[in-house]
Amino acid sequence: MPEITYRTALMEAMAEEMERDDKVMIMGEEVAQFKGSYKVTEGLLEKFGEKRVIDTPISEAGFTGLAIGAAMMGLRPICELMFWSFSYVAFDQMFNNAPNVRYMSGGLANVPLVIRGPANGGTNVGATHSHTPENFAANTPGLKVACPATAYDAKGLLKSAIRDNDPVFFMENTILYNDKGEVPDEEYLIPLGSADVKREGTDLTIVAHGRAVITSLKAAEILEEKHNVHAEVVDLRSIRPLDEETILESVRKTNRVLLVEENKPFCGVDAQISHMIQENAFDYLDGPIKRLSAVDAPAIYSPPLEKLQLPYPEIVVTSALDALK
Amino acid sequence: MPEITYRTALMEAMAEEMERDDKVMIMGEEVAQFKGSYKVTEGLLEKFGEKRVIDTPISEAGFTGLAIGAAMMGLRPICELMFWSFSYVAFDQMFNNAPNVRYMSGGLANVPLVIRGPANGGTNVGATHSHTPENFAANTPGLKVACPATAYDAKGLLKSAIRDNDPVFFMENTILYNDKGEVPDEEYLIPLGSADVKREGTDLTIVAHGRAVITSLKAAEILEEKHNVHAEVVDLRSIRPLDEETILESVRKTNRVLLVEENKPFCGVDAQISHMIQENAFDYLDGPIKRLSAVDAPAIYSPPLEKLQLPYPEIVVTSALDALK
Amino acid sequence: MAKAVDVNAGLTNEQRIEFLQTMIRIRRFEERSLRAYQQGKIGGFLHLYIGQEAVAVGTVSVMGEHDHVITAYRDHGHALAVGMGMNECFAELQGKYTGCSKGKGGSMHFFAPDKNFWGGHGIVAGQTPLGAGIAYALKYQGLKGSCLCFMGDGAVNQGAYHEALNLAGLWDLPVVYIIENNGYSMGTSQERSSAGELLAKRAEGYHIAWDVCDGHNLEEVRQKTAQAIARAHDECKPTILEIDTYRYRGHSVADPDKTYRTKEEIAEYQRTKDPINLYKSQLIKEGVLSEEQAKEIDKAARAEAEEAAQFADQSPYPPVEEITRDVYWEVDNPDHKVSQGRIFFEDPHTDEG
Amino acid sequence: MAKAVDVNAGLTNEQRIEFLQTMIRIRRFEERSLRAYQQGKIGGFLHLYIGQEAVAVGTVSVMGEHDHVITAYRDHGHALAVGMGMNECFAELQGKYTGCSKGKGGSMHFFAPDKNFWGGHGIVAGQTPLGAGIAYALKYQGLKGSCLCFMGDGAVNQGAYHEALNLAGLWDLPVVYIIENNGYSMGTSQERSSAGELLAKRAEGYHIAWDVCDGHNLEEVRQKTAQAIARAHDECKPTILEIDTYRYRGHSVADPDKTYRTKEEIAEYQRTKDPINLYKSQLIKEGVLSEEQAKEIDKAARAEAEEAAQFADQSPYPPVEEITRDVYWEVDNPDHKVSQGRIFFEDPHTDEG
Ligand SMILES: Cc1ncc(C[n+]2csc(CCOP(=O)(O)OP(=O)(O)O)c2C)c(N)n1
Ligand SMILES: Cc1ncc(C[n+]2csc(CCOP(=O)(O)OP(=O)(O)O)c2C)c(N)n1
Ligand SMILES: [Mg+2]
Ligand SMILES: [Mg+2]
Repeated sequence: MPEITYRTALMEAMAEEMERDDKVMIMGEEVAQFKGSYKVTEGLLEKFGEKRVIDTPISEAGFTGLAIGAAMMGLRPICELMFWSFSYVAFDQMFNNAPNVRYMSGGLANVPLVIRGPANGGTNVGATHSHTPENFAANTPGLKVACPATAYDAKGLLKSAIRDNDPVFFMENTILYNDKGEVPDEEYLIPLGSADVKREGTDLTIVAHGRAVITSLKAAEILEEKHNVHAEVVDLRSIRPLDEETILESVRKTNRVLLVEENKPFCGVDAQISHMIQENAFDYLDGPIKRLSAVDAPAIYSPPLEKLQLPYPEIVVTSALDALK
Repeated sequence: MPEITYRTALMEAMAEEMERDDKVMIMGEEVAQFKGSYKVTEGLLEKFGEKRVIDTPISEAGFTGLAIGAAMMGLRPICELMFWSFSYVAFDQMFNNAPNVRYMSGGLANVPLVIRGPANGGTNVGATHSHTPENFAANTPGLKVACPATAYDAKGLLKSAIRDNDPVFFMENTILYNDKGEVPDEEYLIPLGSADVKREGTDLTIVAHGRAVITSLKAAEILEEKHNVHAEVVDLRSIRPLDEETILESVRKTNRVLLVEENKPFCGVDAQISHMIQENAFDYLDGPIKRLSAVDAPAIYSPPLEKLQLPYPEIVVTSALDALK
Repeated sequence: MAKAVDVNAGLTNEQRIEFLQTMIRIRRFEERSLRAYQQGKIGGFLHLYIGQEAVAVGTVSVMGEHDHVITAYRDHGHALAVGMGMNECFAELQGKYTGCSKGKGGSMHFFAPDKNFWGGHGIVAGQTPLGAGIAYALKYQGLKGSCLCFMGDGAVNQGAYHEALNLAGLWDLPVVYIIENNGYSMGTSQERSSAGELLAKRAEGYHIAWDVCDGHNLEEVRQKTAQAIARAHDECKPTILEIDTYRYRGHSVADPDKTYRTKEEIAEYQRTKDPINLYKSQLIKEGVLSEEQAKEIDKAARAEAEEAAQFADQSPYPPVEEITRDVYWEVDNPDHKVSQGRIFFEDPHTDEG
Repeated sequence: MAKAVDVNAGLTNEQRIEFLQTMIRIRRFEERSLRAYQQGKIGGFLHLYIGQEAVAVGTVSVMGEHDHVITAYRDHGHALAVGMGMNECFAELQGKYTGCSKGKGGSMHFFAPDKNFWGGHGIVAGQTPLGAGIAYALKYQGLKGSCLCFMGDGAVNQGAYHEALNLAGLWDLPVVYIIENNGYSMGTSQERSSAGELLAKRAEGYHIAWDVCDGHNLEEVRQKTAQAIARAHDECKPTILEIDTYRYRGHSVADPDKTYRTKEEIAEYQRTKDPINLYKSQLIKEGVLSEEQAKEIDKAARAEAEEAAQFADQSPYPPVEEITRDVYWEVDNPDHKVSQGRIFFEDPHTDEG
């Protein structure tokens, strides 16, 4: 299979879906002439023209709201946010209008919309630019959320998201854009709501999403090599819908759990996963479910410290050993 | 002790603090001439004049941001939101600027700010007007969050919030505004971060905040009368800071837990409380922690259905019995 | 400059009578709904349109096949004007299953996409970017259409509106922002909420055409709206149209309406500017309508409203399962379900049994 | 209309030379920081101000005791102009503990409240309501002051700015919005992002005074800013001042700067409009400064920047405990702690041992 980057995988997903359906178009800041701030949309302007690849002013509330209106009329817009942190200036459009229009109209209006872009810390851009609101989205009925960790998943999930008739918030990671992975030439889709066991193991279940999956896989290697611990790594891939069964199956096998995420801990996604596991697999747990999240403070700028603020392989290992106690 | 309403308790807290410190002022939509949409600020304009009680245009991002700037300069603004749902149009100011200014300046700038207003469903105002974002606030380091359930707590907590040097998000409930409770004539403060055992019991711990406390207390009565179950009801009062010790103490005594909240379940405050309990009191749990939240859908308008969407005493009873299985 | 022909010149008597009739139907509907509210049959808010009827009826009456409407929470007038039935509207007010939104949206959230009516929206100015988006979709699809996006005078100070205006001006979107200026946002007069004088004039900052209009005069509303729609159709350009109007009732039914305006002010408007009276008198004076006919129209409107109230009363509430329907398209269309996993995270009702 | 006296008339030679010197210091600081970035010593973004120096220096030079500054992420120029030291600024760029914000804010978040400098803010237009709030606090306290709130040309299309403008116009706030119009927001030219032409002219919609200004001419910047500040001081009224300027470098250092403007355009600006060259030539022509002195100033600025780079290199990073400091006032001031309970919810570093 050819190896392509996570970035190219995303671009291909959009290109293929735009090819397939001329109702799909993409808008956002710098997505056209500039080829995307992170070059994810590179080549799309040339391929699909100005009508379908549109540079916007710095008006996130304006253009995401516009996309909701256009989606109600049957278009299938993809909005790129330069950072998911900027969803905060568009919050009402994204977290109030997008999820509720279908409901309040008794099902008469739909919002087939994808909003995508990077949601991550770790690149020294400071507190206001490092938000990861997948928990806010997952808390909001009417929205769906996906957080791919690999090129393969990125492409397959984004294609599903674009075809989905509900609003899907798609959260990428700037640190992963250059990561390469195998992606088949043939078309494929990965349904939202199917977790993926990225590594099998017997001693401990590590649940993660987004870049935390990559970190956890590295930790699993260290655990195996240095501590003879066989960790299973479950990648959620999408947060809502959530593949509870795959998580529980793993927990029933390993009886020990560590949840890893890059978000702040209080009411993060893993708080919910923790509750779900203890409620559904209480008798299978040999010890408390442990969590490792970003250190609970705004994202610090100082580069060496920000590294320590987010989960890194060694601290995942420490936490995993703690979960095994 | 005199009995006053939750509404009057809030008004008195503001009046006393405005009396005490002329840096305290209040702004919001309809807070002055109209006396507040829910009449919480009634009388303040007459007492403190136009300079300190200010009607704003419908510009939540504008006036909360303005308040942040004024707070950096040493004022101590109280902003009233007509509904906490409208924080969504001011989200970046409230959830990005307010919590991060202190951090990003290395402690050089502070934001002594209170933002208050009702955050609740249950009044048939529909999906866009019924948000309860205490979990979003608690997820955000730099912010504090309080959700009082009684007149006594409302007054004591709000006075503390106004004196706090950090931004405090204060979430009230329109359904409680008319509830009366005993409030002493003498001044008192309730520190943020101290939960309150509102009813003692031995068989089960019910943890709740806001109006869910009142619902849970009613349920506890039914449990006692009809099922001979002695439930202890812990009122969180503030979510961040969180009084973990009082919760854990209760759990160690009862060994069974039901968490009740009016928010949507996924990544709600109770997801976090659940994780915290199982991590810290794993060996004390005789069965899985159970949760009861709003039914996971946008707030429905239809009045009789909205009643069923939120926790009500009978369903709390059912859930409590389930937690005892 | 786009020019519309005189849209009132060729009107038949029947058409003119129908405009009057629609205004009267709106008013009777709302008066009846006020009673239902007072009887405790309607929850939450009820924002009455009484006094503003010429705006909805006048604007909507010049719409064509590809012209669309979106509005705020004060939406009953627009709903009836686009042709929604009183029954489905009244039932919606009472949260009944037979309501236009199945009782899920309530007063603020009437919808009828089949009539190009995209709701009723409760967040002030929240619908303004959506309006731009509807216009965007029309343009994208190469249709000669427009979106009439209604809003209040208080809504002009929301950030979303500003962003939408810039997009409309920059991208030449066929959207018409119609500011229904009734002088107040809740208890705040325009002077106390908006810097500057004419709200529509802010359009100049975005190179958008603008106009003002007497909202008590139905035929003027028609003419100015037709001009804006012509600009949208012929030049694919936006307009801001500020229409002066007045509401007689409080902001919502719960508003005691005592702190911010005088009884005399309201009475003066009712006496001299009532859009229904003005148009009725005009039609009578011009010999289009007789006093007798006018009474008949009124009587029929009252009866229709009464019937709608009965219909609402007799309709069932939605079944409890409706709480989790209409959240996700694929849940409601299980044959087309494409995702897996758990979509809803808690449902106490299933635990109940 | 507020009138300011000619603020340039009474300038001493020393003062004029100091303005030039500050501009040169800013440029050398930034050139040196670019090198540090290329050496991998600076993380995240680095938005250079090179080409725009006359704006920060000119505006700040007319500030008095109660005049304050708040700006966006392109903040190095303003920081040095208000008198912050190169050391604390350079250290901040490198995330060092000796930085002005202890290394926690980075390039976009310089702060010096003791110099009336309220930051460095990363969210486009996010600082614009804060600027109104600073002005509000001055007025509330009865001080004759103002807030200069800087922003880019791309920021005018954010909702928060619009809301702030309306508040400023409605409440007569002594705020001066200074749009540093460098023609581009990232790769988007003004024509592609803003409807309308003069950005400042949108002020009229809010009854706010406005002006435009040549930002390559330091003394004109001083004069026009002084007029706006006088309006704030004497009439307690806001102003929008649009200052034409140009950045030579990419949006941030990582911007390859190839898709949206030509090399020739940049070269032309450098050749004919460079604010430092223009002012230097003027001072030399007017006999205020010699070529020799100019060289000395430049040399000293380079040396100062180099020293600051060394200082930054040699400074320590913050200790790891700093991650959870400066989040809550009361955590940092335990003697004044008023609340109880748990404030931080997880700290893997304490679990580590
Ligand atoms: C963002 C937001 N803020 C506040 C409200 C509460 N609110 C509902 S209607 C209204 C007044 C709006 O006045 P106007 O725009 O003039 O419309 P009118 O009610 O006069 O039709 C307010 C403040 C809201 N719904 N949304
Ligand atoms: C709300 C928001 N959207 C997008 C960005 C990303 N961004 C940072 S700077 C910038 C361009 C701003 O241009 P302008 O206002 O002209 O200022 P300049 O960079 O020219 O100084 C963009 C889009 C942001 N920081 N905040
Ligand atoms: Mg109004
Ligand atoms: Mg610019």
